[in-house]
Amino acid sequence: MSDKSVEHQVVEDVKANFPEDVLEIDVQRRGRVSISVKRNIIYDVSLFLRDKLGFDHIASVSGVDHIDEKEFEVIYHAWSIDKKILAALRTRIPRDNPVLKSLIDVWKGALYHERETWEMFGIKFEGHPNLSLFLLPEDWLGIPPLRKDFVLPKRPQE
Amino acid sequence: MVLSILRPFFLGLYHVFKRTFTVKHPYETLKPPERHRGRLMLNMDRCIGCSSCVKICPNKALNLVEFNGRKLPQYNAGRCCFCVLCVDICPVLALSMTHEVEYSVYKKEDHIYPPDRFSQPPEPVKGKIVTVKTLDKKFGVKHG
Amino acid sequence: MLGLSFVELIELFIKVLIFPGTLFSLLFSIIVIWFERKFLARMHLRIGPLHVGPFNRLGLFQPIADFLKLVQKEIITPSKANNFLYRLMPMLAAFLSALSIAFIPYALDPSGGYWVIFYTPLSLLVILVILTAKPFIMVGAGWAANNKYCTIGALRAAFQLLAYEIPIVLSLVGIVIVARSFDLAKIVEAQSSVWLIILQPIGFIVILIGMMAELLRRPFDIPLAEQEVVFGWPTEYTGVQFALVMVSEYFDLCVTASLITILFLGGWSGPAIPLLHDISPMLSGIFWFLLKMAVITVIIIMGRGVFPRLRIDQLLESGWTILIPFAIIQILITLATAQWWLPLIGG
Amino acid sequence: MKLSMGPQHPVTSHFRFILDVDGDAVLNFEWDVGYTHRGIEKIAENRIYVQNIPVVERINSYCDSIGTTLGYVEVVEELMDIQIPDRAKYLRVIAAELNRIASHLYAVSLVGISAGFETMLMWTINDRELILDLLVKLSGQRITYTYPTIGGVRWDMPDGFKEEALERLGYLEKRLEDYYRMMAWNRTFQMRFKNVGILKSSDAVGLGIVGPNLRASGVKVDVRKDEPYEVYDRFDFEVPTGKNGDSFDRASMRLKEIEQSIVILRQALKDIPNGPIKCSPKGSKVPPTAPRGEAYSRVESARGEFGYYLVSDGKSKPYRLKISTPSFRNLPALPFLCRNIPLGDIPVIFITFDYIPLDVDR
Repeated sequence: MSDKSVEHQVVEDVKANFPEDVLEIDVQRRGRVSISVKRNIIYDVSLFLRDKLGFDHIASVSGVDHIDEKEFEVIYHAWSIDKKILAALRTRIPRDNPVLKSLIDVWKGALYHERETWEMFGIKFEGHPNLSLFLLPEDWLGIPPLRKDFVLPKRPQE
Repeated sequence: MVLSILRPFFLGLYHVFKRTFTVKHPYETLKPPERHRGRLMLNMDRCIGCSSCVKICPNKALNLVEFNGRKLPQYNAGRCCFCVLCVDICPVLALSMTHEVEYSVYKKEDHIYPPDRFSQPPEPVKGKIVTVKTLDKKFGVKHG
Repeated sequence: MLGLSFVELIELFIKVLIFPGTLFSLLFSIIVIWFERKFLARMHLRIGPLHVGPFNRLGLFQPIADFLKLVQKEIITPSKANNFLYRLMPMLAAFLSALSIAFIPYALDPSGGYWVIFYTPLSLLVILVILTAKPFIMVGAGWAANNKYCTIGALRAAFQLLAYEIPIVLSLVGIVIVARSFDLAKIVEAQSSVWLIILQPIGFIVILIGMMAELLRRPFDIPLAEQEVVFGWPTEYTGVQFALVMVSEYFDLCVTASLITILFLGGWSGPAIPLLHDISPMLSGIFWFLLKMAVITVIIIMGRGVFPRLRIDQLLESGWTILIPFAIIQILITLATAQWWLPLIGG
Repeated sequence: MKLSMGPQHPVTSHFRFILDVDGDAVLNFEWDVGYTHRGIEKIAENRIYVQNIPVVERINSYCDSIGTTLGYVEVVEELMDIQIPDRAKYLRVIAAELNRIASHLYAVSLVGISAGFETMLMWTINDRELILDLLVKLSGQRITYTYPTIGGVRWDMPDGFKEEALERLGYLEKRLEDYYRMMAWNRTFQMRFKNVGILKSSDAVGLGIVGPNLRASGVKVDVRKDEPYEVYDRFDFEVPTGKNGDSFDRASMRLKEIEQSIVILRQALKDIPNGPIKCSPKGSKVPPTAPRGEAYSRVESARGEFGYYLVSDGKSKPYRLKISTPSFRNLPALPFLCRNIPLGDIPVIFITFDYIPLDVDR
């Protein structure tokens, strides 16, 4: 299978270049590669993914609140137009100090995705030019709404 | 260049003489297809009050109330999103979609249908019922 | 009284109040508004106005109903607006537009003169002067409203109207050369054998496009562009003030259609209509005049259905670099071919 | 001068643009979105998997809701490891392509109105009604269909649907000529749209633009070809691409894609096999919970690529559902393009990108 080999090639390339900092890397299914890295090298890995492996099309930036493990997970999905593979670049950051280096220098399109992740999870992206409320109302004061400890307001009774 | 300016002129002039597409609504009404989803309706004889429709409803448009000693769903049309999940899940086929769409009210409370009102079929539509008869490139779409 | 005889006084009253004065221009506006809505609706495959008025589902009285609605509405003045200018400008716009109608001859008078409210041998110049005053009203109103959209719209209007006055004036030069007069009636008489549209087709197109731009009709309705500046300079007007602005627009359309009819389509000249001619030869002339006016009006209205709007820089560019050279070319052609057309108009 | 356009403005829909304007030139462009934010990602965490179908449908309700639901349904099916029957796949494709046509017709109508071209608005809206009529016959609603469900589709085709669909597609194909004559070949339209808002292919990829807007810049990216979901690998169709990436290319891309959708629909209606439409006859074999894990599904909706990222913790509700919507991914394009351009180009560029506020805000 030639398709398989492309994905495994990506895995091997990443492993070879970042031998000790990549925590976990595997092929989830055809066209899906998951790369889990330490938070300090996420910028270097993303630059490597974009320039060397051709993952140039940012698809989404999502946060996941693992409240039991007291950690946030930030996942960058990037699509490679040539290889037709979606790479999930993921890292974990502690919940009490949610700071991560912004990747907008690598993927310009991540600008609004990161801004949304900031306002929904409270994850600070260092180097982001404009971390202000985007989708939420301008007078929003509560905790970021997509965190798991956010309590949904009750429906007004009719 | 002159042609590309004049052609829209003639094309537009030609469309003046085509049939209009609009259905004159109060006088004519489009025929609802068989599956058309309007307001929900309850068959009171069949309902066993199992509350599975209440549980599946994503908008909490249905809730169980006491009615004549039975537990029957009450319907809030203002919340219904016509997803028919309740119709699908009903084990005794007591719920069905009617074709009624004109049920706007002035007060929010009027949107709440207690079981007796909930189980009444809608009034038949007034006016001529039309549907798309012919698709003609030359003269346009004909309703009839 | 004014040194007029009783008959002349009656005649003046008819002219001012009925034709071509108040009643005619209002009726023209109402019919054109209705026709525009209905015609464009049919072009869009819609029905258009439907309920109001006689005849089943024709919506004939829709403009009147709209006008009555507008009159009833509250007049709102923005708090930071310049009150005096803001209220003056719609009135002035309607007044100036109506004023031009006084100088347009519509037919031959049975007594030998022309059917015109105020006869002057310089009528073409007078109408041009009135046209030139329009940008000032727009800028004044746009500035007075103290709204950003109004200001942008007003400035656009000023740019556009000033740019398009020049080609219009230049092509009028060609006509004045032919007719050797600034008198609109004399221009009509010069076309007794051949219409000027045949002698000066380029001039006709230049004037038609220029007039559409002056009227702010669709491909050139940039100052009113809804998608960009909401409604341009009259954005803030409500109620009866808005009605005045609209009425002035349609008065302008009336003047423009009359003007093009006179300048290029031979005005009231045309074969005698048997029935009308028996009553009075003037009626036949009026019939022909209105028919030609209607054709021009339909062409001007159709632009709204078939063209998207241009951008302001494209408009100015085409005004300065296409229309003005073409107008000059028309003058040169007119002068160069004088030996052939002079016999045609009896010169 | 700061000019605040919207959210009550004829063209901006529920967006607000904060523009720096100098006379008639726009110097800077800034978004202000969020006027229709409903928090669908949070709502989805509090509903069970089946209930979420009508919820995520509201992301994109009035344009391409089949494409929206399809992405969600696929991600859940991938996580639950459900294989759906062939007929259901074909029906999904038919519904999705019909909806794509309807959505593109709507987009073309807005392109018309962005330059004050009301005729195009009315014509395309009229013809869209014929397509919506087909979808009503198929699913019972004009816009929010709730048609795909987990493990299949909800209804089979009604009687006579195939013939009627083919007839209407033939009519639409003829009408497309009128659109070309009236719009794309109209000199005034070309003047207004050509060389406006040129987005080069390298910029488009870097900014993460998706869908027809990316293809108009000359990048051949289409999920239907790259990663065929459902049965798109069985059809023979082209992916149209533009040359310059200007507004004219983006506008005419929609017309070209309607042509391709008609091609796909003809094949799908011809080849559709018989068989069940759900993974089990009663539709009750779908498990109520998804196993622990995660999945990412990509679907080409009318506006571009939808990405659904679903994390499950083994319970009956999703742990996290991230929805990456095409309009949101197209957002960086406008601040990039709307610098030092005339004010009149703002609606043109904005509308050819085919944003919808519901899609951005979620």
